[in-house]
Amino acid sequence: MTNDNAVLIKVEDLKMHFPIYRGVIRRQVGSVRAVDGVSFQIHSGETLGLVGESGCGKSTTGRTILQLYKPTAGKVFYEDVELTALHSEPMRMMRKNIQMIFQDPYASLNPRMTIRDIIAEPLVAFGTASGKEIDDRVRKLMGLVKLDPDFMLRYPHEFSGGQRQRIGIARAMANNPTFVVCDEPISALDVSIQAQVINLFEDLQKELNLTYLFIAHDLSMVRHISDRVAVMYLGIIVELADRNEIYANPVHPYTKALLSAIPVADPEFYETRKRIVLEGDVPSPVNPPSGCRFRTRCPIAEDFCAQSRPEFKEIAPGHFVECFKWDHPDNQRR
Amino acid sequence: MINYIIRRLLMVPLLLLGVTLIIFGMLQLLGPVERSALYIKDFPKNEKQVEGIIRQYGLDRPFLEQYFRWLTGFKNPVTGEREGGILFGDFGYSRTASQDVVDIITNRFPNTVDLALWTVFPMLSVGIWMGVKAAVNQNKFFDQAARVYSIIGTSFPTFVFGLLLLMLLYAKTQWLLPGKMSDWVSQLVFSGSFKQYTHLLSLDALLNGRLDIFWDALRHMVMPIITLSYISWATFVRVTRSSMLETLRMDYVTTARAKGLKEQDVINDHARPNAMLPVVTMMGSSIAGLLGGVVITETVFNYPGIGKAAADAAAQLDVVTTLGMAIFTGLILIISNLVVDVLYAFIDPRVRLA
Amino acid sequence: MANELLNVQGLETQFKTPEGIVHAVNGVSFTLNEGETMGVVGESGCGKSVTMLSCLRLIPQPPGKIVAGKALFKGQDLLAMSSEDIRHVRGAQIAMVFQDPMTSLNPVMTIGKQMEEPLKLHLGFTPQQARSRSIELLEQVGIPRAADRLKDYPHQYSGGMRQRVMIAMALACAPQILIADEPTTALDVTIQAQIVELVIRLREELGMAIIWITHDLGVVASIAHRVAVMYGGFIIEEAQIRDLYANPRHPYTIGLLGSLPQIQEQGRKRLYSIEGMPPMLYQKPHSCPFSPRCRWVTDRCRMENPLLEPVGENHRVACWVDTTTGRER
Amino acid sequence: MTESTPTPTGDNRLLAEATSDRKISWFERTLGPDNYRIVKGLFKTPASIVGFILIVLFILIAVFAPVIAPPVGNDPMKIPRDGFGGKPKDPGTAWKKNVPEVPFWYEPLTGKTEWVHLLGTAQGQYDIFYGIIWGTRTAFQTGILVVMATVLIGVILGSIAAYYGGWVDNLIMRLTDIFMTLPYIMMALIFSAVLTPVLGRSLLPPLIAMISFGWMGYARIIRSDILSIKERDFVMAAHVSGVKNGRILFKHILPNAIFPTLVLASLGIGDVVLGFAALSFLGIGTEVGYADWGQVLSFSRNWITSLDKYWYIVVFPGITLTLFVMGWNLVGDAMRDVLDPRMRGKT
Repeated sequence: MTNDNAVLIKVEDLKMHFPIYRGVIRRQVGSVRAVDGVSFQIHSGETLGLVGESGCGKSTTGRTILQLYKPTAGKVFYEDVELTALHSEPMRMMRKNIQMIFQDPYASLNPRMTIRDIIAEPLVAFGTASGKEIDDRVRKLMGLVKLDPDFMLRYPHEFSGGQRQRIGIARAMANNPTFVVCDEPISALDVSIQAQVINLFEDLQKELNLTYLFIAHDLSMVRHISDRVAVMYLGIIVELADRNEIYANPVHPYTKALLSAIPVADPEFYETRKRIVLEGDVPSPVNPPSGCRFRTRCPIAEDFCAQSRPEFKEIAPGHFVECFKWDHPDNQRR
Repeated sequence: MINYIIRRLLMVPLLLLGVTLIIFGMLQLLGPVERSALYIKDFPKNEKQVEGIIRQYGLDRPFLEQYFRWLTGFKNPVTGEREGGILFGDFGYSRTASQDVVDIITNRFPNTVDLALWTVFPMLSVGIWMGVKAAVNQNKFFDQAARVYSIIGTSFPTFVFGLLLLMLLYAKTQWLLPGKMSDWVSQLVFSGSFKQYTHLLSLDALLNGRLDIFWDALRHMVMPIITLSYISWATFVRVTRSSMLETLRMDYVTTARAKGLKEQDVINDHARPNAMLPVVTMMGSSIAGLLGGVVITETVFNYPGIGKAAADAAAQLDVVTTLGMAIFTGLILIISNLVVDVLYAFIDPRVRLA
Repeated sequence: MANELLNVQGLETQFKTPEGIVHAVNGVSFTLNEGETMGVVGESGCGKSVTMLSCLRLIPQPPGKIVAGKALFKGQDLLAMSSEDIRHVRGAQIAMVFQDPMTSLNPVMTIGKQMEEPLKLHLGFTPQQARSRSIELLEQVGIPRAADRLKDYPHQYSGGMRQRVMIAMALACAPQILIADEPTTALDVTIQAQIVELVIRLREELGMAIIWITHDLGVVASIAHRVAVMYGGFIIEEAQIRDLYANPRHPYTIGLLGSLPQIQEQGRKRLYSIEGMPPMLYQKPHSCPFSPRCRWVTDRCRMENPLLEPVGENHRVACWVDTTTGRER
Repeated sequence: MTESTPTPTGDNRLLAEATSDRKISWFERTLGPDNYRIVKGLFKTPASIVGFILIVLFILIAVFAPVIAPPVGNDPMKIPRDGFGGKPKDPGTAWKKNVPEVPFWYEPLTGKTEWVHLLGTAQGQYDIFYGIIWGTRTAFQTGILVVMATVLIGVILGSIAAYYGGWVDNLIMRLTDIFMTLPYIMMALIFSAVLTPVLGRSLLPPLIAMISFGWMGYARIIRSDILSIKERDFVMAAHVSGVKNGRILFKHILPNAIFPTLVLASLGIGDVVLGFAALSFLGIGTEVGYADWGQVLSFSRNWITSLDKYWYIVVFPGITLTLFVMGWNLVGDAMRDVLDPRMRGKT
């Protein structure tokens, strides 16, 4: 399935390195290469899933797209506007269109503000509503995320995790954005609440024609909600494809291992299939391996993998892989 | 670890520079003539000499130049000897005590060390013991009592407490005495028949085999020791207790219990070493505080240490002497903080092996 | 029939909080047989961890309190024995592994020393014996250069390695039961897979019984023989693993399984979602704790709390409604 | 930076979840959650209630000082002297010279019509009762002034350090380190000694000295609080919402970072008064005869050998000072529990 809609977000060779300072004079001794050159596009109305293990740079990617960090290199476009070139005030104005939902529903709401003030904040910031209009709009938004509008004078600590996440969603929707970065929005929630929130995301997307970048470590949820999926490892995207394609025909050895490691709620599944268990731990992003990032844990790595970084190659329409051995017999698309 | 120590060592000159700058900077509030008191030994002052000193030390010059001369002193063109210079140990001349400030320090510092020596153990051990015990018996009687004690202890001003001790144990009963030594001891010490190996009276008494003198020294020190201890206990109980309570909630304590360890071992081997980490820092600053002179306690009990010297001088507005004391105690504190930080690094593997 | 190892009856545990008493566990009964792996599944606050910690009397008392129940381990009541006796059970016969390997190891004690503690304590090993056994154990759980790494401190290990150490430590005295309290929750997916594979291998080698507490229905499917689902401080369903996933009977279990996206799914199916929130447990539930969220709810559910009753071979459910027919039982 | 691992959903969230179902009183709603928590902390334990009562009592004494001890002469802050005799006089001795007006409460309470030295006199015949009553005003004056000034300096320096970061932060924090190294009482002593010739004997030298060497703790705490709040998700969420920087600072960062410190700092008044009394006791500060507890106490330094006879010079002002400090400490102890970061969000 390819998406014919217009490209909404374009990321070109984005890099985000965080300096590490040491010593009395705070000399820079190195940097955490959280995001180290990623490129992708998100089409209008689609959901791009971004998965990877903790520390792989997926959240940093999301935040850098939103210009919450000043990227070390690379460009980010929203439609035709280059976000990375904007000064702070024009960028602030862009935030009407670009929004974010956070992982931790406990930390992302100011404990000193009422729900009304939290949801109204983007409205006030852009002057989109004033006076009594604000209350009306807040009530509508609370209804949109299925919260009782009568609770709007309460404080965040009076709500449960799932309800708080809905408050965060209402805030993000206040100015009718077009693009929303969802940064692990369900990983802090209980299993039975996760489905509620996921369904809400889908409903909102249909209703408001939203475009999502959905960041998560839970591969089965990502598969459920995404149109296309990108897999990150140690600051780079190792594979990107349509969701059915990537789950049915994973090519990169890391994607394969990751997919096989997903716990499946089906005991029979485990009676027939053995999982691929990767050896060792993820290397440090301060000192990533030379050449292919994954070679230290890769079951099919060879000496030449250490020499240079493989190309991010389109091996089939819409299916990109960063691996030298994408055409290796074990790696063939079936 | 090595890096950490080096980094810490590099901080020392910086701290010294800052400390001396601040202290000398305070003098700028005074005029050149008052500042000249730093170097004047005669009293009443001879105006010509004052002018000479102002010129020699550049006391009417810009601040940095004054500061530099104050640090390094200068060579007397007549005698060829170096005069002044904090860096060379010349802290100035004390008018109120009619002696060099350095001499006051060398006379008084052993007394402060003597007191600190006997205070350290009771001060540290009892407070920590109470804190641990209170945490282990959370909300039981001992804990409640310890908390009440901690509040009262931190609220009771040392000098009030000290005066009450004097009232009961000295004025009323004569059991314990203020000051450093009885007259007969001081005669003995000055006569020279009493050998001063360490200049710490209590130790010297033991080394000379004079238990009577040792007993006298103790009688003079018990009240300051009690006063210094009760207030430290109050703070140590609070810090140790809360640190211990926090540690007891940690997962690794549950792990230790799940291994089947005796509750006593869980506390002694697992909880306490971790709970002590923040306490160690406080222990360090307490010991440093003792060595830096305990101004109020020494004054209340008329104990001739560094702190009393500073207080006496300050009360008579003798800026030169107090300044000298401040620089000296500043130095002591910088060194002891350094030692504590390095020790801390040794105790905590997360710092040591970083 | 295999031998019964642990038999818990009517366990109730409460916590005193500033807001009132929280009824965390409200009468839980189950048995664990020799060599069997039982999964305990539930959301946060359902009482699954508290149940297992209560069995070993490891909940902090106060504020926690075990109000009622028995936990018979080979016929002896763990809840009634002296604190000296239960110490000999902990770590020696029943061992535990906790959720967060970052905080479960003492940061200022070497791995070696922490490994040796139970060996010396329960098996009376000399320091040399304990050391060499520790090396063996670390090698068994797949820690390279084990002899060198004994001298290291926990912060020098990675998360996955730390959890391996925890497992090695738990298995040091060859316990009959291993209680694993969300041992993979704090780990990444690929590391999680490593740990699960490791435990499966060790189970085959050592043959101990395992209680695996988790909120992840996927992880449990890969390791357990039998599953107990907990909600509101009760076990609400219990069955053999395949039976539970194929024929869930309790509305909560049905909802939980339905709310997971299927790995084989092709089109975009809407997820089944259980509306509402888990209960607060400030009072001991006298009705079915799931009734406010249940789509099969009847008047009886709101009045009386159903007991766990058999509905098939080795399958027990606490529900007034037969969800296969939609009628009251 | 490295991404946080997913929050583990263990049973430890039980409490946090549970609180959301709590009934919320109109009182809490009016005050807002944090203020409510603080007020609740004030009345949390019997100990903190006792502390609160003590503080209120001292406030009443300070306010009604002219009624309790009618002023004699022009300056009420000068302790009235009953002659110039050397030896202290026992409590209950009749007043001979400079007898104050007898207030209305005196006769019904004591049954006497003549003023006596209720709590005795110190050397120089300074009346101890007057010293204590009017000294309460000195205590509040010094305490409030020093706390306000040190917090202000601390907040300004700490926020600048946190906001600008880089070398500004480095400079301010190293300066703080250096000031921290210096021994507090000793430095306050010296600075007062230096200031006294310039400003004359008054409250000012010790106040300035205590302010100059008392701000570092606040600067450090506020800096680190701001830095940690700055990293919190809700601040990032405000950025994403398009909120302007100024509003983020004043609406999101400062209130969350500074209020706890302000509350604790205001409870530091007890410690300040303690320090000030210590300086006075050492002979630094106001001129002899000023109504100030430390000074009244310092009179006893000349009578150490006969303290058993003149116990009242120590006991009465000593108890007053202790009760004052204890009042603040009792409330402060309860507050620390309430504001403890580990307790935040748990109500």
